[in-house]
Amino acid sequence: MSVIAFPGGDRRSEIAGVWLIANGDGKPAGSGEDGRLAAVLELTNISKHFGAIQAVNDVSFSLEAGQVVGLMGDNGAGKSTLVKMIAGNFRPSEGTMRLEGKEIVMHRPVEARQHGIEIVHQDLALCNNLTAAANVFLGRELRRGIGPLKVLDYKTMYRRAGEIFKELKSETRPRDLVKQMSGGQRQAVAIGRTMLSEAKIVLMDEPTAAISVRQVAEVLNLIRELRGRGIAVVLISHRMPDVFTVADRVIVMRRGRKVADKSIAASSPEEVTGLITGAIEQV
Amino acid sequence: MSVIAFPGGDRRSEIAGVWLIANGDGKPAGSGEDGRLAAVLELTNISKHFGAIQAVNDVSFSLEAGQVVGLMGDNGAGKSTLVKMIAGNFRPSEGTMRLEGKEIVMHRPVEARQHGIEIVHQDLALCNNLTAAANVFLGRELRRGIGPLKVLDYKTMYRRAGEIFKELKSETRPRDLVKQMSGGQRQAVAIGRTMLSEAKIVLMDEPTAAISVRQVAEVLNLIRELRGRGIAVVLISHRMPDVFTVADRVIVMRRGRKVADKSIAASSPEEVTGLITGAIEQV
Amino acid sequence: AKKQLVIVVKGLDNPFFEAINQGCQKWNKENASAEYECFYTGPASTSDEAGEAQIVQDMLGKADTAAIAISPSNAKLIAQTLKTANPSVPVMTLDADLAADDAALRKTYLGTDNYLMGARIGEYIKKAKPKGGTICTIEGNPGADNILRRAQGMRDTLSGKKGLTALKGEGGWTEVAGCPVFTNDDGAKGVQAMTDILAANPKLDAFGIMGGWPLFGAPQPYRDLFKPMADKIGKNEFVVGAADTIGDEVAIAKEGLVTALVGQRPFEMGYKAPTVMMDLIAGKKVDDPVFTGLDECTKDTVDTCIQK
Amino acid sequence: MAITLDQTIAQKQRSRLSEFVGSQTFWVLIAVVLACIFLSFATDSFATAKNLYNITRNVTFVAIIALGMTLVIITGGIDLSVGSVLCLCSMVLAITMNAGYSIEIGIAAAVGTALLVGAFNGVLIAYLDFPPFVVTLGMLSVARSLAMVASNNTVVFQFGPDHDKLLALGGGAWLFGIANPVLYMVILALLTGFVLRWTRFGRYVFAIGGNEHAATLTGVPVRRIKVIVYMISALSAGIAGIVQTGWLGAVTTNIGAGMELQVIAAAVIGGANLAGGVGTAFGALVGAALIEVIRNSLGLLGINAFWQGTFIGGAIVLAVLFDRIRNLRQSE
Amino acid sequence: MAITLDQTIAQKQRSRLSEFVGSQTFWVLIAVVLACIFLSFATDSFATAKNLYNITRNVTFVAIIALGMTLVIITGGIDLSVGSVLCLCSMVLAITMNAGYSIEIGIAAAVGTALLVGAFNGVLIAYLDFPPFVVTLGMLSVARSLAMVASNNTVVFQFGPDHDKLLALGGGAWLFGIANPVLYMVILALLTGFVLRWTRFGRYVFAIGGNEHAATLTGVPVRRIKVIVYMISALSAGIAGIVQTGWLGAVTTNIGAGMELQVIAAAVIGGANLAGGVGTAFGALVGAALIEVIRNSLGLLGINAFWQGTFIGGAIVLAVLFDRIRNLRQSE
Ligand SMILES: Nc1ncnc2c1ncn2[C@@H]1O[C@H](COP(=O)(O)OP(=O)(O)OP(=O)(O)O)[C@@H](O)[C@H]1O
Ligand SMILES: Nc1ncnc2c1ncn2[C@@H]1O[C@H](COP(=O)(O)OP(=O)(O)OP(=O)(O)O)[C@@H](O)[C@H]1O
Ligand SMILES: [Mg+2]
Ligand SMILES: [Mg+2]
Repeated sequence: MSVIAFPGGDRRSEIAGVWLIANGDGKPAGSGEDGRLAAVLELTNISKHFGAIQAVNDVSFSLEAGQVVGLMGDNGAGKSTLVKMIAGNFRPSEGTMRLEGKEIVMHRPVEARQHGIEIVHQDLALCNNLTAAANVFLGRELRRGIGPLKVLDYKTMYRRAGEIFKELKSETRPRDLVKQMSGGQRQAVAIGRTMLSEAKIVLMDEPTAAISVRQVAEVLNLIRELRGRGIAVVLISHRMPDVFTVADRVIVMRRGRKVADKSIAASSPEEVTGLITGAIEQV
Repeated sequence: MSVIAFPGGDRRSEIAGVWLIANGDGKPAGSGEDGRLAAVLELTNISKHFGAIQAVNDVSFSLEAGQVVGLMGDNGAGKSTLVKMIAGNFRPSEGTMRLEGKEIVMHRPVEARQHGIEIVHQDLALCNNLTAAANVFLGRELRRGIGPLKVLDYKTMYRRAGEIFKELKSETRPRDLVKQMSGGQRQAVAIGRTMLSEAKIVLMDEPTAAISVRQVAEVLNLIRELRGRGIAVVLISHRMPDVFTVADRVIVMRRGRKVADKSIAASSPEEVTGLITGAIEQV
Repeated sequence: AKKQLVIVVKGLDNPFFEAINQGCQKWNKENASAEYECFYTGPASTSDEAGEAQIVQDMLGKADTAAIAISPSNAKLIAQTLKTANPSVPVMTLDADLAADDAALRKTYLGTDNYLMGARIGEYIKKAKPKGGTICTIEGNPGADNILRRAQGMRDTLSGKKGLTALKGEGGWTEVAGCPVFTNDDGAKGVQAMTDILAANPKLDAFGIMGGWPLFGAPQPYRDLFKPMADKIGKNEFVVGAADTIGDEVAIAKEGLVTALVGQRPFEMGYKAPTVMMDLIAGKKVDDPVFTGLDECTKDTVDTCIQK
Repeated sequence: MAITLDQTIAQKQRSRLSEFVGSQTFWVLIAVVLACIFLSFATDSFATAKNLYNITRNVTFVAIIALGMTLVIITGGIDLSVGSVLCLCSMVLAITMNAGYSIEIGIAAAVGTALLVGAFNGVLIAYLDFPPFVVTLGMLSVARSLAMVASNNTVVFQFGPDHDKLLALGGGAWLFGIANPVLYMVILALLTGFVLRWTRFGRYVFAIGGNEHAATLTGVPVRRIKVIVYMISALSAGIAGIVQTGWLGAVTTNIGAGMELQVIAAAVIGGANLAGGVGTAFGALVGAALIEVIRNSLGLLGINAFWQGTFIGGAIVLAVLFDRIRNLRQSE
Repeated sequence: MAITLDQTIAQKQRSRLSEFVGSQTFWVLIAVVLACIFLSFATDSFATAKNLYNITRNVTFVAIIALGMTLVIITGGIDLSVGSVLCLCSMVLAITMNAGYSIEIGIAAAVGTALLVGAFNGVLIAYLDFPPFVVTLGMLSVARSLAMVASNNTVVFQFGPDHDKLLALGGGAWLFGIANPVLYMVILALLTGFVLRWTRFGRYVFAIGGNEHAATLTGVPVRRIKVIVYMISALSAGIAGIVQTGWLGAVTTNIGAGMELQVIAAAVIGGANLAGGVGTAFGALVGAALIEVIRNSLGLLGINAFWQGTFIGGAIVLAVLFDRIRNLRQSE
């Protein structure tokens, strides 16, 4: 591996290279012509109940390419459940999802990924006994070989994972076990997953909880970069400043329902707080 | 149990009542005369290593009654290790601790509690299979009975836990299993523990990570109330606004060392960020 | 070190084999100055058949081994082991034998005639109830060949026919549903099963116990079960024929709670085996098989029935 | 809102009764009762005083050990050595009494042995962080081997001067014609139930099973409690061994062989969760009862001995099936 | 700082060799080697071709099953049914061949039985969320019972027209005088090692053991993999059964009794962690070898047979002790 320091200016092309290899398609997708934003994903009347618990109740909204949407709400408001449905972890009890105008039904997380939907889970979903690289590629391991006899391609996976961590400016060694890693490094591994392929939508479920200010800034920078590439980002966070720093739009949920959906410019932290707590009923 | 709504104005005396029962001593301790703050706890050259890892390195500071100290630092900086030593979970490898001028050595968490030191752990340290009340009283169950034959006093524990949750304004039922509780409720249970006895020092390890704005506000209010009672509070947090809202002083750690210790008024979020990341070496 | 005359038993967890060990040790004591010593071993559990084969191999591989006497729990397996090991030292069987077509693999068999033992139990039962009736057979470990042979001996005697696997009225005898019962060499289980069988078949006429576990392993529950029936047993209205004379069994016979015991002489086996092995080493002619005798006890003969 | 904070806090989510009805123990109890009713009609011999006496007595040995095992399982551990410990303690008792000592000394020696073995297991598990499975698997092998060494592998059936006292202890029926072992079982079950529900120790046992790390952080003496729990488990095996010796009137070196799996099955059927944190004393009895009723009924119904394993194995799986179905329904 | 991000990222924390030296498997291997060296000097009979032939062959049956068990243990499960499955498969093979079918059909029937049993275990565990301990405990009882039913509890020792082929398969030594079972064991171990390290399936097995929830969320087909793992475990028991039948030349209904604990002990001694996520194929072999060397040496050294259990139990505990000591030193 190269031991030369990685020059910052090169980074963009380098990571694009990674994607090129992964997808065989270097063209950033989804960003509309000359700034007009196209609806990438549209949810219509989505509900989800677990037995008697109505976790998500009749929620509709649309995501547009290159837009960062902050998703806020009290604990148990249904935020995680909502994004898990988008990521193919749960199937909605009711309602439809449309991706670029086409209705989609997903049975497994893999299908969501094939549609270009990536997610960073709230608890990071890491296997402590595997290396950072293995975690990044979990569920879509690279393999080489001929015909049906394919073996894991360790070398390429280590290399790509290294490139991704470099892009994230994280001191994370692909060959180290996740068990021994710091909170920030774990975060980098989880976020690294979303960068394996050219995503259209990246869902982030509290990526900034319990990480230090330094890493928070890095995550927010990363979100900006994703937006710059025309990717739609959903950012779940309890941290008001994060959402107001980076998001274009904020959606507030309360007890499974959507109670607000407005642009950041037209809102304020006070209003959002009121919406979350229920002091303001709905806007 | 009373089903009459609990009038806000009464709350203070009510909770004092709880403490009275628990301690047999209603007098708030630690607050010096006419506002002069006395040093409750003094750490001198405290270090802790785990095998080769130097988690805390030669840290000295003092806590004063009625003062809220924000403790900040990168992931792995040693914050949790430091407060765990104060709480009796670990013993320092080197250095001394003085409580109200007297040197103390603690072997077990119980001893720290006997000294009036309470802690809310980072991962909340809850047993999912027990009720909220059982978790609040874990490690210091109330018992009744005569001589050596003592049985758990369920009734009193339920009642007191209920009173504590009321004080915290949390809709938490003492008889419910923690397993089924929301993030906010779990937080209330963990914080409730610190209110069982008249504490001199309350250590809070990221009490506001992953809880919603509403609960954050409640936790911050609670911290203010503790300060009002003359209790010294250490608040570990990665959330700059929290620390700058509620703390009187901020201590920053980097790689196990203390790199700053100054009053909030004399500092700024930018400076603290710089200290955390290492952009500013030391102040 | 002395040359060793090795005895490999089915398993150490059975007191029967301990009696063999006692015999072996007695021989050692009496022949302290001999050029050979008797060495007793076996797997920890009787059910560990492969373990026994492995021990046989180990012993055959040992330079000290001068001769070996094996009590095979899985006869075919031991035969196979002997075939592949092709031992240079004399091999004999003890207590249990190899199958007839493998007989050439060992020089002789020393031990009980298990078929005869079962047949004797059958004769006692038949004598007590000449007209026949219903019976339940209590067996041990499902794979144990010697027990199966005893059961065959008893069935053949009762029915007067050869080779029936279950009695359905032949010779007047019928085995009830749920029988035979396998106790897996567990006394408590054996008695519990007998209790259930008696409860389900109040008119049962006889038990044929092919291994003494319920009596010597759980003497007290056995007494509790049959004390109320002591009269009937005394009058031959109910018959219990049982194997072995181990532990408390003889006392039970004395109390009249069993019609007859037919016991083996494990001590004699252990005591005689070294001598037989020395004869084999010396190349002397040895009978095949060498049967050790049977001790037969009824209520009236308990004081004299055990050969000392 | 009309509901005040006070009301919410005072609210009980579920009554104790509804909680019990929802539990696996309840469903297994129902199964036991149904099986008994069925057998009473299907056979003449089930509902007789004698058969019931036998069934209740047969249940006890597994049930008594299952009580101790339940504690271990609640802490998230497992104890594979109980069958061998039963054998070792029976043998120590038998040899001591056989050597002419009184029954008190014999029992003291057996109990002492049990506590020693339990303490050994517990210390390795709690203080040296050994996996419970490994330690107790080793002990399974060691304890039986020691019993062989101690007895020289003979059958012991003479218990010295107090022979009759020992037999009365295990084989008698001192109260209302209920077999003594049943009395011991009931007393021990009540004691275990009491300890689990009403003492600080019991609370700590559950806490350790729920979240050992949390228990440590809050100052629960986790290691000490764990050692005690393994000592109790070994003790329960020792007590079962003493009672069983009195009942059987003889000790061989293979008593209790394979019992560990039966005991664990009883505890798990009765609702103890091998992941820790869940279990009751009553469940241990119910689980043991189900296994015994099945065993008994196979005999009474005259079912081919070869099939018995299938029925018992099937019952183990079925008992947990109730619980699974309920869980599946709840979560979807 | 002088160290660039590139350098940090490219850095390997520990080489594969130093990792191996730090592992429990390594220490157990050392123990095995030391024991062998000691025995070579202490006894004349250990280092003979014949004894080594026997030892290596004896190791195989436990080792082959331990390979499958290691997979199960890595996913965080356990399979108590292997001993009974071995018995059932041996019996199916024996009966089929005894009825006059060819060896191919016999093996196919045995393998089919194993896969069926494994699939049953796996489906209950993976799809109905049964605790593995309970399901396989039930199957332990059921499979042996079925073997009794199938064979009517007789000893089968005539294997029809292909009798000799079967005996050669299990008892022969086709290559350099190495016993055939040893060859199978080595091939299966290499295969298992390859699968664990080089295939996606192996990666998923580790992922499930590390964090099942995370594996599910990232789209690993957790349930399918678990079913396959239990099928492999049963299959390994079936293969061991076939080979053992060929070696033994006879099948009774109690072969493989109690084997499950030996197999688990071998896997754990070899470094598999019952909490899941850790284990190697090589470790399974080393663990099985240690147990066999101890067993063999006790016989060769003429140690009283009653003490054998103590030595074997002690070895199980000691093997894990190495690992514990290393961990304790590291953490304090
Ligand atoms: N798998 C599940 N089974 C049953 N109930 C569930 C499940 N997942 C979530 N719930 C319930 O659905 C509701 C919504 O939970 P969700 O995790 O979506 O909240 P959230 O908004 O992400 O909260 P937080 O901010 O604490 O992460 C809660 O009441 C939760 O208990
Ligand atoms: N029990 C332990 N054994 C070994 N190392 C430990 C232990 N506890 C903490 N450490 C190490 O000590 C260092 C400091 O950890 P600590 O948990 O105190 O950090 P922190 O400042 O609380 O970080 P965070 O913000 O992520 O909670 C880390 O490198 C950590 O890996
Ligand atoms: Mg969430
Ligand atoms: Mg921390």
